[in-house]
Amino acid sequence: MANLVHMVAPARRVPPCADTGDRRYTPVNGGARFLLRLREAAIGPAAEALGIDLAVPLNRASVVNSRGAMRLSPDEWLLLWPETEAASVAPLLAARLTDRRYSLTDISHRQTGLMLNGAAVPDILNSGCALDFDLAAFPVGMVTRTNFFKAEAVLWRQDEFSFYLEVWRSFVPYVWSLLSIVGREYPE
Amino acid sequence: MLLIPCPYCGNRPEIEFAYGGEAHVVRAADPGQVDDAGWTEFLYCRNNPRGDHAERWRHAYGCGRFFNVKRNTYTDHIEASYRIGETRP
Amino acid sequence: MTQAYRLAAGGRIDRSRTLGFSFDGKHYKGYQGDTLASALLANGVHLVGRSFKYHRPRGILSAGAEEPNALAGVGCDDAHYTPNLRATQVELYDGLKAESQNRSPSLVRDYGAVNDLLWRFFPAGFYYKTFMWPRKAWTKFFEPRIREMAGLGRSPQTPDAACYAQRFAHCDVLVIGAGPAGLAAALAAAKTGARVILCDEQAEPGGSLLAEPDAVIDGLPAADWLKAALAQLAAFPKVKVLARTIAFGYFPHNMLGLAESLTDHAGEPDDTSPRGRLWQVRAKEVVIAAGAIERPLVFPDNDRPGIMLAEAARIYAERYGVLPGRKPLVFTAHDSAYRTALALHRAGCAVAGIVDMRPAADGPYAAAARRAGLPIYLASTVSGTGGRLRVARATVVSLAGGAEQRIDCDTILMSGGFTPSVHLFSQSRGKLVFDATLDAFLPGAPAEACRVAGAGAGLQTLKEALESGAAAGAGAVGGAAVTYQVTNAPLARGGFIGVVPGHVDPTSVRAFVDYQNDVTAKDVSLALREGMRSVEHVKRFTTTGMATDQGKLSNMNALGIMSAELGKPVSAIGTTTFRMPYTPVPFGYFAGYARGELFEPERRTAIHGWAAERGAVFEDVGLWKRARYFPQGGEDMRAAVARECRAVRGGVGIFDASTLGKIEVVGPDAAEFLNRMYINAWTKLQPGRLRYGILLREDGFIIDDGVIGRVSETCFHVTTTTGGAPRVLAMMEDYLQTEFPELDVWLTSTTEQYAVIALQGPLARQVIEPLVEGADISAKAMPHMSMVECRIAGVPARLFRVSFTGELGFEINVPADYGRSVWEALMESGLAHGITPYGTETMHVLRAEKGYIIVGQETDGTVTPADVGYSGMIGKAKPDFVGKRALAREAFATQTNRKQLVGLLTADPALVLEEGAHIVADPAQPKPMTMLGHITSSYWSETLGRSIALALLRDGAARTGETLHVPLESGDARVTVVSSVFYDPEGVRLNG
Amino acid sequence: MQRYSALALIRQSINGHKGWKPQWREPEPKRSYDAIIVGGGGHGLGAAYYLARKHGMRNIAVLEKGWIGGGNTGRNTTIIRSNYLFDESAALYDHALKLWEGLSQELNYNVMFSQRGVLMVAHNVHDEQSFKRHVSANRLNGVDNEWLTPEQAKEFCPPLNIAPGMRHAVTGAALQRRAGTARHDAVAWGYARAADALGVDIIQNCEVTGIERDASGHVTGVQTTRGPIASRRIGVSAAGSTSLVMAMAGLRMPLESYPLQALVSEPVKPIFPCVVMSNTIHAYISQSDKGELVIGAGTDAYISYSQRGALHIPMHTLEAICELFPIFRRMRMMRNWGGIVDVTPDRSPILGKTPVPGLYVNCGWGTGGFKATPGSADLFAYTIARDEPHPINAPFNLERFGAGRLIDEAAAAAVAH
Repeated sequence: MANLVHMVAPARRVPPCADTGDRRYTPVNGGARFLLRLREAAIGPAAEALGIDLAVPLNRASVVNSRGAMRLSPDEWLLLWPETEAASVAPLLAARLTDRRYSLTDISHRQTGLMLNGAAVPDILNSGCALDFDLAAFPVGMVTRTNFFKAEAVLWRQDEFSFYLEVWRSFVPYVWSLLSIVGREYPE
Repeated sequence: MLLIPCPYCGNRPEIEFAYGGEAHVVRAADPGQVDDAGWTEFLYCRNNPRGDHAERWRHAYGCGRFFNVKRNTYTDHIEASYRIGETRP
Repeated sequence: MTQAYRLAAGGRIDRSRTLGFSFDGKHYKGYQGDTLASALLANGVHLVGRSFKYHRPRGILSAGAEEPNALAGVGCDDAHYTPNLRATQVELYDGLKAESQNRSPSLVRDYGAVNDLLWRFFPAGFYYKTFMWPRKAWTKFFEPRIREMAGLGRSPQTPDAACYAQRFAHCDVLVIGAGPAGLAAALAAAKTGARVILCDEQAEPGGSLLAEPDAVIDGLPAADWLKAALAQLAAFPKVKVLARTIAFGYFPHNMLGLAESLTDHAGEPDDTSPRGRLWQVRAKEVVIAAGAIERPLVFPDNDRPGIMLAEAARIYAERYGVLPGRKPLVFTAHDSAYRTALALHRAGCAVAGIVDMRPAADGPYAAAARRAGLPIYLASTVSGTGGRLRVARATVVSLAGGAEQRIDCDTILMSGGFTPSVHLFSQSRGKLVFDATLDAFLPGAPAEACRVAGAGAGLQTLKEALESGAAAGAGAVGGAAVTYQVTNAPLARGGFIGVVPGHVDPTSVRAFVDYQNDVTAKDVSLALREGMRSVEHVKRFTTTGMATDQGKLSNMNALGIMSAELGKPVSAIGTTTFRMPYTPVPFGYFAGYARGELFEPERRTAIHGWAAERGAVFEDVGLWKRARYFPQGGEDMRAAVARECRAVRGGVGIFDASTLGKIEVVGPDAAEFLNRMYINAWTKLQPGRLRYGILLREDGFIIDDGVIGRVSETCFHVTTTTGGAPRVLAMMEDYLQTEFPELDVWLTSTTEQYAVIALQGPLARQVIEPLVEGADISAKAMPHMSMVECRIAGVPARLFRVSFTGELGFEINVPADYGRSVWEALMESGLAHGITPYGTETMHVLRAEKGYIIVGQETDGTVTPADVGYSGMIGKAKPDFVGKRALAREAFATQTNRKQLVGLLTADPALVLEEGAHIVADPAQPKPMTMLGHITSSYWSETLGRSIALALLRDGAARTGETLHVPLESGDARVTVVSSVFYDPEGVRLNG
Repeated sequence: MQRYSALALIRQSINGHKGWKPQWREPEPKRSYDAIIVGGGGHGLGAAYYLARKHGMRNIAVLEKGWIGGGNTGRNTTIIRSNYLFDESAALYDHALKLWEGLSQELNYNVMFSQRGVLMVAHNVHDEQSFKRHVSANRLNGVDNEWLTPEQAKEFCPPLNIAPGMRHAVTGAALQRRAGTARHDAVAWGYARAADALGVDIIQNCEVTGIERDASGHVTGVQTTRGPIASRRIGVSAAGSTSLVMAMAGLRMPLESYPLQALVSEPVKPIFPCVVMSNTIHAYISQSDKGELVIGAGTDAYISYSQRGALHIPMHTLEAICELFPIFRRMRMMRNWGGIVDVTPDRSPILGKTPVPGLYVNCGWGTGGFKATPGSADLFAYTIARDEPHPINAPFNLERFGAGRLIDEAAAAAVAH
């Protein structure tokens, strides 16, 4: 039998999203994600190690080049990282935070991103999310965990009418179907 | 749907939260020192007032933190919310 | 048929758009802008319904949401049919099909009307007093008859074809009602730049201004002012005006429910766009400008078709250009009815008279009526009416006494004054205060950030309405108050609640309080006589206020009657609680998008598609779909499972275990944290090793289990049951944050990060080995209950050597996006070994053969570790863990007779016991029998060639060898108590 | 007691119904009673009735802070069944069901008990296992309960959607034919009238504000908004308010009070022949004698005494109703309301003595108290009269929590694998 050890890593297969024809929605495939947990004292060193500001206020994102750190909780950051640089994250932190008082967990495959662009997107989100998307209440740059219908979601406002939505992978078809149905009420 | 003031994230809709029961119910550091009656009380008996109630909520679909809320169980009016470890107002 | 009662001009209807519609199969014409009610009246149709109990002929009483009589079923077909719609709220469209209700065979001839002849035998609550003998007759005869009489319309029989939408929204000010007060409120708030939502239940905003030909506001005729106000509002970018939108509910913390009707008025159903939208609005401030509802007068036979509220009649004339009749008689205790009389007089009606209960009527409308020469009967009352299917006459009598006077008429227009709509304010828990001068409950101290304006606050003039609205709107956002100049809108006063005084024997006539439910003044008196004193008792005993209008017309009159009979002021009686919804809202609005596959998320694993393509049969576990078995060539479940079991025991099987919950527990204190959570000891578990863990509730009962791997000194990979994953994570977070905040440990759900593939069977290693990179997985290097991080099929993996089957087994955790590729690589690698995919059913059988429990099947929330024989797992040296103290309670620890896990073997090896069947010692005992326990799991064991069962049995551990009985529907089954491990009790095969 | 019958009704009809007597008196509270029941719901009124009827006590008062039947008795969805899993529960609820079967005749008051059958719908393998376990246990306990296929279930309840493509398809159902519904108000009124006829004083608008005890700790009476009333036997049957009343005697109860919502549709002609419950997707529905669809929703998450709840709770329920019965999607909600249910840690009731001599408690019925009304009342009366529980309610004592003898029906239905 052939030795299969050196087979090439297969391509990532994300949950399928049927083509809805709605150009406002784009699945964002791939990318690396980590959940970083640490206490107040470690914020500075960790930020230095990763080269990104982590001392942002709660529910705000910090972005450097194509890296993002979303502060979802006082001690929790969702790191969105280029897949090519993902392997370096753990060693960088381990080298700097030698007391191991932190947690870094790879969740690259746990969730999938959807990009939503369009003037009706706040209304569309409000079909299933009870947050206020007025710019004063949910400014550009805000990111938070919340719910979208019966799914947990992370929602990041990148622009007045651009939102980045992350949901756990098994909820993607559900969320995608709802977005497409609701989208029909708010024509492009 | 209540509007619950998370001490970390601000006012958020109730559906983002999980109710956590009465606040300030302390689990003994050494349960072995508590007698049977006391442990049964700890397990099962809770304040159940009509009026002000200190209770825990977790911002489960938000920052994930547990915190305490002082809410009137008849009017639903929320007087205060405060972090775990802070004293009851 | 022509629209004989349509005026030649006037009204807000569009006469250029004629619409055809049918009512009970008969075709009519109306205009765009009509309601079904106005169009029927335009065609002279008054008889539109039958009442609930007596099947009395009924006409159109009102022009709005309070309508109790004119209910119709509307819809082009059964999939679009709605019963019980108020004709006064149904907007006319071309082709509308409506039918009357609660009549058979027709409105004119209704067999049910026999009840009306027998009315004396059906007073309020009669059914509590009879139909009890003989006992069976209630079930067999009386109740079915009563039920046949129940209901108004008929339910649709076909699934609804429409879809529904929902929205959350936020605003600074939500204004409810777009009449003068609401418009003024919205304008005042909008000027400050506030976010405003203005909603109104009608198709057109405007409220009373839609039928206001006289008043002049700030120099503009009311209609023009309305137009200008709407144009102004439309120009504010942060103002949203929602027409056809009912604010139906007021919930805590200023959350309001609105129901917006989107397509019903358009007729032609387009099932792809939503029929309606439910709004959940969180408002910083609320302005309720909901107006007031005119009250009927309670007098004998006050319910014949043609008897109508006076203000409604004027609205039909002035807004819809429709005359309710040509010879109206007005009966009133309020000035506004004079205005109606004048309007109809101007429109060419021969007003038969104005009967006013009051001794004097001095208002400007009364003066005008006098000047117009309309006959006025002061201090008089209507003591009866006549006419079978339409009122034809009334008897009028002076309250001072004297002879009855018969007056011919074709309509009677009544007004008992106006009841402020305090429904939403009351729902918000605001205090209501009874105002004895107005005979009305008015909003008092609010409980939420909410203000009431206009007629709903008891204000009676247009100027007051506008200015109170402006003050409320401005006050809500810190804006400036506004004054309005209003001319030609004089004050109208008066009002009456209760049963009108008369001179006839009240026992022989019926004066209706609640029209739809046929509750008469006599019924209210009867309730009081029978000892019902609370307003709630009277309501429940008589059913007044319990009809589909929920007492909008009847409540105050019922209170008036109670007040008079009990000799207590209304304020001492109180009112019934106002509840949502303000008017009925279709279920579909509440259900919204949650239907079919979107009812709840259907969670699928990364490998689901592969299984589906191979015809797997799935089962629901929580929100997950799991492959239950993989039938081949027409196999039934038993055959498929037998084959899958043979494959695992004899070769190798592959199983998708991705749904198992996974939690990454990380930090220097991770081991200590697990020590405190699980019953087992974790400190000494070496990195690279696995242990089966049991989690208890604090009260000592098993809540979850799973294998836990120590990835490194500071990192544990915890698995949970599929259904328990969220619960366990929440419980751990709870302890971590509130009990052990000093521990440096963090929890992250990785359930969906990994696809988990179980390879089980003696050939498992041969299948995996060629795919593994970076690890030695030989039996020696990687024994049972160990783990390693490596690459499998080219992707990073956590490989567990673990078994839930009793065979040599591996569980491969790979990042989920690679799950299917790795699965396919394993299938390819396993082809030569006869690899067989298996599902949850086979998994269940195999683990049962080994006596492994499933939490939720062998346990039921009342089972301790000792009950299932797992005491040995408890970390004896540990000072504490969740549940330890509870298990140590004396009363608990010394208990005997607890149910314990055992195995059972049937005397007949072919007999597979039913799961859930119960165990007894004596099958001949009469019922109720003494049950010793029940079967938790029962399967055909292909491996053993016989059936096996697991059971929870009282004192089970001590009963090994005993013969007991399982009474089945098919007869008694004899069973022997055995060990719960049926196969390979020494566990040799695990070490293969 | 003025006897109710068809003949009486006819006679009164001829006389304009002027001769009907009050169903119960409005007495002033006496200074002392042999027994006091706190709480004028079905359970409390029934207990007073059975104390008088079966135990020969006559000097009894029922104290109600509002109007009788105004709490959960008048707010529930009137479902009656006894197909419980555990022997203790089955015995308790079937005792009640047997009393329901003759209650109208016993009270001479038609409580409209309708044995239309309760269908509990299964949606997955675990439900099937759980319901079959119920069927089996019930059969041996002499409680009727049978398993139906989806087709049989639809035949029994034609509006039921059994399409296999549903998100949670119907995989079968357990049917208890003796189960059904009753007219809730009539239960309170019927008991009140019958108790009153036996001399029981029903005192409304009388809120208990304190419980008096002597030096030995034994109860001696209550303070009320209408003055002090002495008694050495006090039975508390106050549902959602039990914690508050028991606190007056210094007792902390294993109870939490939650709002439970329900709703009705507009009335329609008969369309729904039975009661259907789905625990998995949370739907409870029947049709009243008046034609309304009566629908039970879930509890809100937090403790509350406000008799109302949040909108998302009935929304969730109606999602489930529309899924199981898509023909009802156009039906309209007419009225929604809330009650306050007192819930124990194992969601089974507490019915028995308390650590305070002379003080008895009947509480913790959670969302399911109405069905037990006559049984609970009968057993409570027994317990108060004899100062010891009846064998049927003996397991439902307060001590079971400490002893780990939980009677946890809900946990028995939980799922994990």
